[in-house]
Amino acid sequence: MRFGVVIFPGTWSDMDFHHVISEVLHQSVEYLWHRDTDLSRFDCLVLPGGFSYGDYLRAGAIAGRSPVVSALPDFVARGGLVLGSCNGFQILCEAELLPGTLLRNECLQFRCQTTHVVVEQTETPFTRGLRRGQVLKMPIAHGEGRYHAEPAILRALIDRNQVVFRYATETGEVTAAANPNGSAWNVAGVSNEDGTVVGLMPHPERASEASVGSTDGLLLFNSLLGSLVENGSALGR
Amino acid sequence: MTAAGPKVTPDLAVAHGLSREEYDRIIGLLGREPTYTELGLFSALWSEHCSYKSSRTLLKRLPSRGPHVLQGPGENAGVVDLGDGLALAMKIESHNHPSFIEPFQGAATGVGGILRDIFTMGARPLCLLDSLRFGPPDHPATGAGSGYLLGGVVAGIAHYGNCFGCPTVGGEVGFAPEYAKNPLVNVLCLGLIARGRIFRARAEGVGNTFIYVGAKTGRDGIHGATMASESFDETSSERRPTVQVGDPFTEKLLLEACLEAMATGAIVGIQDMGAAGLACSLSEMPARAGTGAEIELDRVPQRESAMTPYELLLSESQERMLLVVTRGREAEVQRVFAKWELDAVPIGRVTGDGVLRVRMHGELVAEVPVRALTDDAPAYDRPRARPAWLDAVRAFDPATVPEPADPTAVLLHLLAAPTIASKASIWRQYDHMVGINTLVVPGSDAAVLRLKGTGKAVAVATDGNGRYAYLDPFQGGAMAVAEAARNVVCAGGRPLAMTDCLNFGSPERPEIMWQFAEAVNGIAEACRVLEIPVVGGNVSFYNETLGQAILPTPIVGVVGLLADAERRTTQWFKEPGDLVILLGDPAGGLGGSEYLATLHGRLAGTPAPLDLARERAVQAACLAAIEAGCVRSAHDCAEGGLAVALAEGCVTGPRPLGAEVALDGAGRLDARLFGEAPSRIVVSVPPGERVRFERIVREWAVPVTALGRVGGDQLTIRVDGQVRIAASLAAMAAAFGGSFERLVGGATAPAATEGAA
Amino acid sequence: MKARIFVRLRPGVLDPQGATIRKALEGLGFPEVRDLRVGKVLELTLEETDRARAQTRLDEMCRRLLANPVIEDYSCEVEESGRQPSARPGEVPGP
Amino acid sequence: MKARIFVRLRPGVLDPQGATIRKALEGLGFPEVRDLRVGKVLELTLEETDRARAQTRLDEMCRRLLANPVIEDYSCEVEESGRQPSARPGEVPGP
Ligand SMILES: Nc1ncnc2c1ncn2[C@@H]1O[C@H](COP(=O)(O)OP(=O)(O)O)[C@@H](O)[C@H]1O
Ligand SMILES: [Mg+2]
Repeated sequence: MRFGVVIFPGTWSDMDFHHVISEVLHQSVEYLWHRDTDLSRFDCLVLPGGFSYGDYLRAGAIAGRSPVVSALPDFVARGGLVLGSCNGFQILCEAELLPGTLLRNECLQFRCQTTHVVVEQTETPFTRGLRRGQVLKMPIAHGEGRYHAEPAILRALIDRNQVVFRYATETGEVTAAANPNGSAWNVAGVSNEDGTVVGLMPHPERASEASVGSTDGLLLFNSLLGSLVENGSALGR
Repeated sequence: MTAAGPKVTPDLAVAHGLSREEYDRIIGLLGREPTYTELGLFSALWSEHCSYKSSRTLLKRLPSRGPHVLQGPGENAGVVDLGDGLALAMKIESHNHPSFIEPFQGAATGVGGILRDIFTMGARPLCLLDSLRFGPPDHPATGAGSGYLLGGVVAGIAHYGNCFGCPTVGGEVGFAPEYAKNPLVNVLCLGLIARGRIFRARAEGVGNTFIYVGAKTGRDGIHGATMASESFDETSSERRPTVQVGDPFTEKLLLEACLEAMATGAIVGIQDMGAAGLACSLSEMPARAGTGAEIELDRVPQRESAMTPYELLLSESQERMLLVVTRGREAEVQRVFAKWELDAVPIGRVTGDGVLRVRMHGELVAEVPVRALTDDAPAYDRPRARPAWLDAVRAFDPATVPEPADPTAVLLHLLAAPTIASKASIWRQYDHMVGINTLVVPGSDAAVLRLKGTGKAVAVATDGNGRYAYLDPFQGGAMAVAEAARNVVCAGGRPLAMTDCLNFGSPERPEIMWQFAEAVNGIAEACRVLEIPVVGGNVSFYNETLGQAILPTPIVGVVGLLADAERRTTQWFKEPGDLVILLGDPAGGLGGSEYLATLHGRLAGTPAPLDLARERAVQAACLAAIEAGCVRSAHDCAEGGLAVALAEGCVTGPRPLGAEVALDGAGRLDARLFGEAPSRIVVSVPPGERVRFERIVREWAVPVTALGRVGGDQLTIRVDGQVRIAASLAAMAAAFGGSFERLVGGATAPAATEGAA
Repeated sequence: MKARIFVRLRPGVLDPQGATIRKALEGLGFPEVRDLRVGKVLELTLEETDRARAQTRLDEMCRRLLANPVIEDYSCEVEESGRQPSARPGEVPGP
Repeated sequence: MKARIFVRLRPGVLDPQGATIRKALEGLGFPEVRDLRVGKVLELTLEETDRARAQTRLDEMCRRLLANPVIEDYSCEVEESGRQPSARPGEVPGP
């Protein structure tokens, strides 16, 4: 499986994802620069966390208009997979590759803490190996993670099963207290209609080794690798 | 020479913060009167902040050598060897004055400055810690209600560190009325470097090129260095236009570009432009290498129009660096900076004659020997005098303090005291995980960060107690070292090196200078006995407003190495049935204690004595037991004494656990429960490890007291057989976790200066 | 030519910052404030002399980057030449 | 009564956000933008009928809370009654 980790000016989870993919999962991984548009050598691209362009204007707004992001629709159309975490999720929403947007946390402060999310959707390559209702422990670290979509659009997302993760308690109950940023419907992650583009605010790369507190983030990658073994690494291209 | 600007007179020199004697010294060194631009150079470089003129001689007393030291004081950061081809850069700095004027930006740019000090060494920043001091939360200037100083400082640190992408993993926050108008913001940074790839701030090689990189220069913070060398008075707010705004995004690009450019091999020397900006780098870099510099100021990238040479040299615009690049290889470096969309402009050359020559519009505007600005700066042996009031405050009769009727209530009160209470509502605003190295997150005695690929880890903690230093500055200095080291030991780290930030009032007052000298002597003594070299630090004087100085506050940051990251230890109890054991003498004292300050409003007495040999033995014993794997938790007894340490052991972990403990012996009840003393560590040991534990610690001949057992849902403390404290986990957790939450938690009033949305 | 672009949260989008500021004002003795909302104003200079063209370009910038239609509305003002954005009638200049 | 408060960085104070947005616009094909600076606009309703008194109160709010005088300037506009803040002449309403 060939992974690419995209670097925008201001990205900082790039090395963390690189570390997990190469040192923990032992997969091939390369960095991509935000100006790169030739994505043909990759099966899966990761848009990592950070403050691309300082989060100036709106989180992810400027990066959402960069050359590499402009090349994503083609990449996805040809079977490529995209995972956006934290700032990567914000970028995908700004680029309209995912529905909705991420607003300033309701508490108006940055939050770095452990959260639990419940898996709502197991039809994406990143969640295929998981159980519906399964609870994953993954940290968040953001100031703008309040998921927002117009009520009608949110309804449609729910109906079409595009909500992938919701903030929940350790035992999987979706409560207001478990919602760290005021996200609508406790949404922590969504996918595109095909499930090939997934964005989430939590950091799976920070939950991929027991020594840092959780290995639940690895399950996303393991699902993915399982699905690729199934589908073959060429992804039909 | 072109005399741009007003005519230089002795009065103008005085207005620049120079004394008449210093002005005469300048004329003596130059053999003529300085130009206006040159006066600016001298005033900045000879300021207390840049020249350390009041502290230089005394700081030489700090031991700075050790088997692991690769770089001691004198560079932008110290460097120690970690083995495995890795080295660690470390440095602490204050940004007290700017943070009082503008808390958000002042604290933010403080973080920016210390990060640059670390990455100029070639290191990638690993983590940050922040040591903060404020007035009491209910004091109008600290204004928990408006969230102004405290909220602004914390938000500023969060803004810069989070956006830049360096985890803030620890620090401390303390409160006392003496800090109300002079808050302290000290930030420590660690960075990792490959052992042979350390860069230094030296302008080597005649003919090499100075390249200016990073943000453009504006009229930001001109005179920041002289501002940090003055006390506050009523006119301070008039000097406000000097406030700089930090741009962590540009800093992040600067980091990546610098590290990438360093890898080309074309960079000979590098220094950040911090206090006194270009003036400082252009004199210090050649001075260190015995060279000179010829500079064309017109080439400096400028953000504002019509800037004068004086302004260009003294601007403290942030996110800039000065490089010295091998002649002929400039393009390689410029290519890297172009990729990161940053300016990289050659502005001059290294010369061999030891003179700094600055031209603008083709005209010479300054011509000064670099040594005149640096090595020839004045150094003062300022008068020192033991304060007349000291004996009065040290004389303390415990009989004037009633013994507590309800020790459980006192415990809960102390747990809720702002200095002791949980700071989670602060550190959850800091990204403390980015980099995925943080094995022990904030909330234990020390943070632990793994060194990927080695199986090792580093532990780091900062400490300092202004009350102890006020009552006994020698001991306050020594205790800061002992406590920081003890905290590192409690996490399983073997102390390697330290960096210190010395926050004091005006050195022109003999009693402050006496406090300073005593504190330095105390630090030096502790360093010698504990064998921890000082590899760098910072001095912040003039922390006083209208003649009212802060408590003398030496802050010490200690770094330790864990040979096996899996042996790391945290402070909280883990298993019911484990034995609770105290290493060290159980006796505590009331002098200078949090108990006396919080419950009786008194800052008095003498802190319990520090026996450095005992301290060393306690730390060695604890570390040996941790390394042998027979300790499940270790927690240093600090503010609030033994009772608070036990309560913290109960409630700070992910799974709260009670404990049953018994104390026997003599002394006042409050001193035994809440009295403070150094050299005490509470450990929990699995019953099956008891024999091995005792065998190990016996070798170090330290007092060992079996206190009781972990378990239940309350903390019970019996004294001489009688239950004196019975506090439920819920009550302790509410007191410890709730009080601070109310102060800074939730949505505070939006400071207009909060960063990008 | 000078111009101002206003970007506001759309009605119905929660503005916790606005709500917090309103509450803080109330606490400071300004109970008369209702419905406070926080928006952005971008003040810029355009190298352009034609007003109509300037307005088209500003509109394009908003659509391409400056506003996110999911949450924001925008409006653009081109200043009449010689007139300063801050010199509006009914405006109290700050100190 | 409706009112608008503008809070801007004082001239000369670095505005990294403005500079970054300007550069992004340039990259997207808008090279004509110069000196972009980002400010805040607070739109609010005041329970107040007297214009002069409204202006005094707004000014007070700015001094007490809304603007940070160390780095920011402010100005306040009281809307003429019946007139919408967005219905200014020379303004292109967003979609
Ligand atoms: N309290 C101290 N203890 C040890 N070294 C110190 C202390 N204060 C300053 N130094 C050293 O003096 C040098 C100058 O410090 P400073 O001016 O703060 O550096 P910079 O300009 O890089 O911020 C540094 O090498 C610093 O480590
Ligand atoms: Mg430096």
